[in-house]
Amino acid sequence: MTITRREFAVGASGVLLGSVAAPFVRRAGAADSTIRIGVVNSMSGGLAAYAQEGQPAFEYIIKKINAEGGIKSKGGAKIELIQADDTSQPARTATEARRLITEEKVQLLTGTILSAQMLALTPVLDELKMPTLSVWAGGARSNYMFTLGYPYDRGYAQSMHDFVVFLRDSEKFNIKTAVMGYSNYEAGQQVNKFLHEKLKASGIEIIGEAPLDIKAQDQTSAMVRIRSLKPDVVVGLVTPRDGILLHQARYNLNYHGSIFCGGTGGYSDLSLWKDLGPEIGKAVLTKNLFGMTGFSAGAKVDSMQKIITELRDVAKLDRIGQGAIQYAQAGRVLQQVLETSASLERDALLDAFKKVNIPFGDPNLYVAKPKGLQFAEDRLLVDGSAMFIQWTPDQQQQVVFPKEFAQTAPRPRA
Amino acid sequence: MLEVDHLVTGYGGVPVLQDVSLTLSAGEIVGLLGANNAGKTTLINSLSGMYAPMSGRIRFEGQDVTAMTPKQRVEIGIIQVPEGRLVFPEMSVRENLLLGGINARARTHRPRQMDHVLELFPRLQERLGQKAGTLSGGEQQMLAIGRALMAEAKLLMLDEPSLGLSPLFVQYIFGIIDRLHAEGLSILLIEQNLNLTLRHAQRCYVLERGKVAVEGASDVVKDDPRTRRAYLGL
Amino acid sequence: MRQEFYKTLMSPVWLVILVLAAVLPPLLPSYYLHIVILSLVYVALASAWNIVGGMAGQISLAHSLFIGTGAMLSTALLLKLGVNMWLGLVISAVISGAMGAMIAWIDFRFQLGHLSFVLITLAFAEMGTVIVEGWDFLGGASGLLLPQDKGDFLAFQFGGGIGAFWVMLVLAIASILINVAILNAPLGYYLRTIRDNENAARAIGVNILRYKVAAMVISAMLSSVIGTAYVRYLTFADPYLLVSPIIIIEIVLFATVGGLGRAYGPAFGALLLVPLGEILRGKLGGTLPGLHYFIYGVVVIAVILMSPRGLLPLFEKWFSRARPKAATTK
Amino acid sequence: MAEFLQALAQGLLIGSTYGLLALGMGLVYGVSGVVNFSHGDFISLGMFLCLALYSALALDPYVSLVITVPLMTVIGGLVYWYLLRPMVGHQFLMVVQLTLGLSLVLQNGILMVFGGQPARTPSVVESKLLILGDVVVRVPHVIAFVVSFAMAIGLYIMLRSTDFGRSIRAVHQNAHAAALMGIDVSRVQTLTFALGIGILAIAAALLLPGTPIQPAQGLRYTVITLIVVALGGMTNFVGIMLGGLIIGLSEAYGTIYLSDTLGMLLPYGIFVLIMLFRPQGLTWSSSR
Repeated sequence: MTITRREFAVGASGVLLGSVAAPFVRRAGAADSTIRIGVVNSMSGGLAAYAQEGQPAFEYIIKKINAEGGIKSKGGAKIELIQADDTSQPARTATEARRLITEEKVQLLTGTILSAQMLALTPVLDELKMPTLSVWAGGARSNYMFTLGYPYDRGYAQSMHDFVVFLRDSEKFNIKTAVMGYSNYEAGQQVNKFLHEKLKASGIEIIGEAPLDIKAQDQTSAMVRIRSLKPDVVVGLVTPRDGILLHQARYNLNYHGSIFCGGTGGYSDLSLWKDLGPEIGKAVLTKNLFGMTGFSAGAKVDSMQKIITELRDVAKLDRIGQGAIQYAQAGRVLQQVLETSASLERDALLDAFKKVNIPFGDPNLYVAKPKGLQFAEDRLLVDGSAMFIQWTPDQQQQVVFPKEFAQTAPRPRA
Repeated sequence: MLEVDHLVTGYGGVPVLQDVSLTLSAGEIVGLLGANNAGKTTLINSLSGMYAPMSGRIRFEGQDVTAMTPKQRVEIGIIQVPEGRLVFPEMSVRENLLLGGINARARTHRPRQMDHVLELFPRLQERLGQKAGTLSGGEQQMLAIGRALMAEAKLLMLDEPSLGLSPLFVQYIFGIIDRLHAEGLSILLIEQNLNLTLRHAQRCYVLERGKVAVEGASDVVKDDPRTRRAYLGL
Repeated sequence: MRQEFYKTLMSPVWLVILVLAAVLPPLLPSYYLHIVILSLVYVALASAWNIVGGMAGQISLAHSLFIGTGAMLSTALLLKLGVNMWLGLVISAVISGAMGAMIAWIDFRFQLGHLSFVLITLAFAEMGTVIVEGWDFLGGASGLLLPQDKGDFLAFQFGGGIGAFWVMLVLAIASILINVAILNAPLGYYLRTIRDNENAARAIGVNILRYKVAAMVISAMLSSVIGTAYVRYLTFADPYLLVSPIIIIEIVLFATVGGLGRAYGPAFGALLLVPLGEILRGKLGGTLPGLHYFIYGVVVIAVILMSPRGLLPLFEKWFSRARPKAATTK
Repeated sequence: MAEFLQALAQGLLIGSTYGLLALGMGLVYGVSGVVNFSHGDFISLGMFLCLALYSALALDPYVSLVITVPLMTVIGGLVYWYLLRPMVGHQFLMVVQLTLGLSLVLQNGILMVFGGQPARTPSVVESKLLILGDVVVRVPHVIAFVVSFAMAIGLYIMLRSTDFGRSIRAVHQNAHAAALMGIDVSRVQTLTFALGIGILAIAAALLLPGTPIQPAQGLRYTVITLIVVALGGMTNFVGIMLGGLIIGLSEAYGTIYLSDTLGMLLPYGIFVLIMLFRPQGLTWSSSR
């Protein structure tokens, strides 16, 4: 070792002293012309993929807003992002949020904030009363938390249910039985619970569960189980990583006996082709598979197509999936909140959140919401619906549901 | 051949050997006597380089070896047969012997040495493929000595070769020691068995609490009253 | 031997801590108070683990089960069955104690070696995670959210912030004092004998099963109680934190780096490493992803290489060099 | 029946790679008593090195071995010499903690360089399948299976019949006696650790085709490896390969026939039971 003990001791006590003294050294107040937004993301750890995909898109949109004159109603104030990393551990989301709010004096909080993080954050938000926008949570338990995520019940579960019923009733697919194939983590389980009930109520028999171990490196065994149950449809919420493994397993077993319906990232991310390779992608993605998604280049929504092109060509992002679009949308929502808010006081911001309205057809609406984007009483999206797509052999998506966006009818069963 | 000057060795700052000096000429058998905990094993391990001395010097064939690693000492021919044999129990007799000659100097002569050892210990020949752990105590001692010979020892240091052996085997082993001596090998013999050592060694040192209490030709040491006293640890 | 304990109990240091505790928290900004509370949680947990891992030398990775039981079960009992959390704390502690006794018994009955014990307890810890994930009553993978802490003491609420600070301070001090008490009691003596040479201990007639079980039960119940208090502070009962092997791996890290088997060693380790990790993340979390963890890892490696027997012994050595007379107490 | 056979194939194939992962750890434990908690992160390192080589030179993971094996071997040697060797003679647990620190450094170093997105490294065999009646297996898995056993046999032979192998076993059986034979114990331990990490480079390349990789995956591999090594009796190669197969099979059958919580518990349950009733692991001989 080149560091001597004494040097280390001096250095270590320096760090400690610094940390003890830090709270007493008051930071000079932030300049009036900037609005500080805290971003608490999972940049490291097991969930890093979400934030690492979304973060660049978010930064791009914020930079664009600043370049286009900032928040005009606030005298052209520029937005400054204060980043924090919760290392994918919800307890640390709470810690970092507390730091951003009390130490960094941010005026708004946002970030990936998946459901577990949302729950961990709830007491902190209730205590410090900080208006917060989650990009992904499926619920919002604090009065100060709004979320762009699909609500588990009326978002994910309802959309998947509606699509399956649509296939059966309108498209005359033979669907009587289902196996629940979902990523076995908090959101997957929640959605599964609601979806299970809804499908049963619509007369579809659930003949088994195939939860995917989110830590596994291979899902072949899960696919063997599905194959042995031979349901008409396999349905559930699947993360991008589990999706890759699931489709790969399906390819391995060359199994085409069921229709696979699910989402979101694990069925519909554009990067799936890259992750699976073109050969496997072609063999399984284009056959008996429908993916739930909030956006699609194929959808008849100009604003959505524009942002995808822009992120790809101008921002030069190499990975444009659910994460990137959700984050870009979050940037626009925050912009509107700041523009319409009477002041930068918390109550005013909270009111502004309640009044957010990005109607269908607005150039800033990036996700497919036929009813536009507004928050309901429960601070979740009023329109939690999503589209369903099918893949074409040239790696493009075609929207097949709902009618508003549909380009074509679902491909019949192969 | 071997000169130890004012050697002090210890663990954790506490000296065990306090100022030990001894010499051994080529072709000699020197006995090292002493009660338990007198420091015999510490001394032999210092000679093998297992412990770095706190002070003092060790010279071998005129060369200062004090700072050498165990490996380097094996390569110049200082070989120890440790107390309790310490054969490799899960390996065959043959593998144990091969390991004995693994040092760079001996490696290429292994087939020749192997023949020599097997001629010396015909018993091992019969047991070549057997695991060393299954041998009897006496056979293990043969193996341990054979393994040391494989290393082409110039100075052979035997630590308690008679420990736990039947009288018959003890006799056999000492017969071998005499024979090796006759072949010109220098031997440092550590023993609890006083009379046996005095009979076979030409000169002896008696250690008492880390110091040399008595030294001299075997008959002189034998008659010195301090020998008995040191030996009984009184 | 008892005297040593009372001497510790009467030490003026406690007065200083008490005064500091009364004066400091109201002055601390909420984020730093949080770090202090978090440090106290881990001081308490590492000290509780030390009874088994340090004194008895049984490196248990199953402690996440006890912490998890204390946290998840008491929360579930409150939310699903309306059981008062004080009662939930007792029930969880009793169940944790029983699990601890069972693990100690298994260790004794099957004569597990050190490494086997480590790995079997690791398997138990992994199984605990899988069970909680799949069991709706305990909240499944989503965890459970406690009602807001309004400071109703009878409902096991302390008002968060300063209230939580006092609870954790009491638990941390209790945990350390239990360490001191055991070290100075026959139990501590027997545990060290068992740790240093189990066969010798058996030969002189030490009832190994009894002491192993005693140590594990005390440690398990203490961990469970701390788990309950911790979850009340967090409010969100997160299975991936509270029942995962990661929490116990962290605790073992703090305890080891501080100084195993000493009364104050684990506390020392936690007091140093928890704030270090938090501050590093706070300062560097917004920069290159992973950088703060990377540095934390480098610091851990450097500290271990520098003081392979633990930091506390190292500091004692420095201290005794500066003031040779103070070196006699351990 | 088709399910049963498919699970059997799956379990055996995956299990063999678990065995391969564990060989290196068993070796290292045998000669230096180090239980390496950064084992899984070294696997990650091997995988990401392959990814880097693919990105830079479009190398197939199997070809990358020419570079990754020597590189990882050297890294392993340096790590042992500078980080673990100074810890010899200190508490077992302290050494474990040091490797935990190393795990943090590796995992986050990888994250800093490669980012946290799942990444794929293409290979020519990645999408090739082998169809045997009702059973379909992936060619990469078959290659991994064959190489795993070949490596196990190769190591076995190396340990039996080379001087280096015999030195390894000598240090394992009695380090003091080995030193008296003129074996440089530190050197053997360093080389063994280096060898163990080098083997991981091979394991990494074999596991890579079709596996999306992420920096945070290390601990999972470490836990599986620990369990397999312990099942195998720590230093017994036959036992370790068998341990890998048992865990692989119990995972496959657990997922297919039990699903859900019970299925995921199965491997751990089997592990605990075996450890309780055969604490020496799956070795047949009672000695050692």
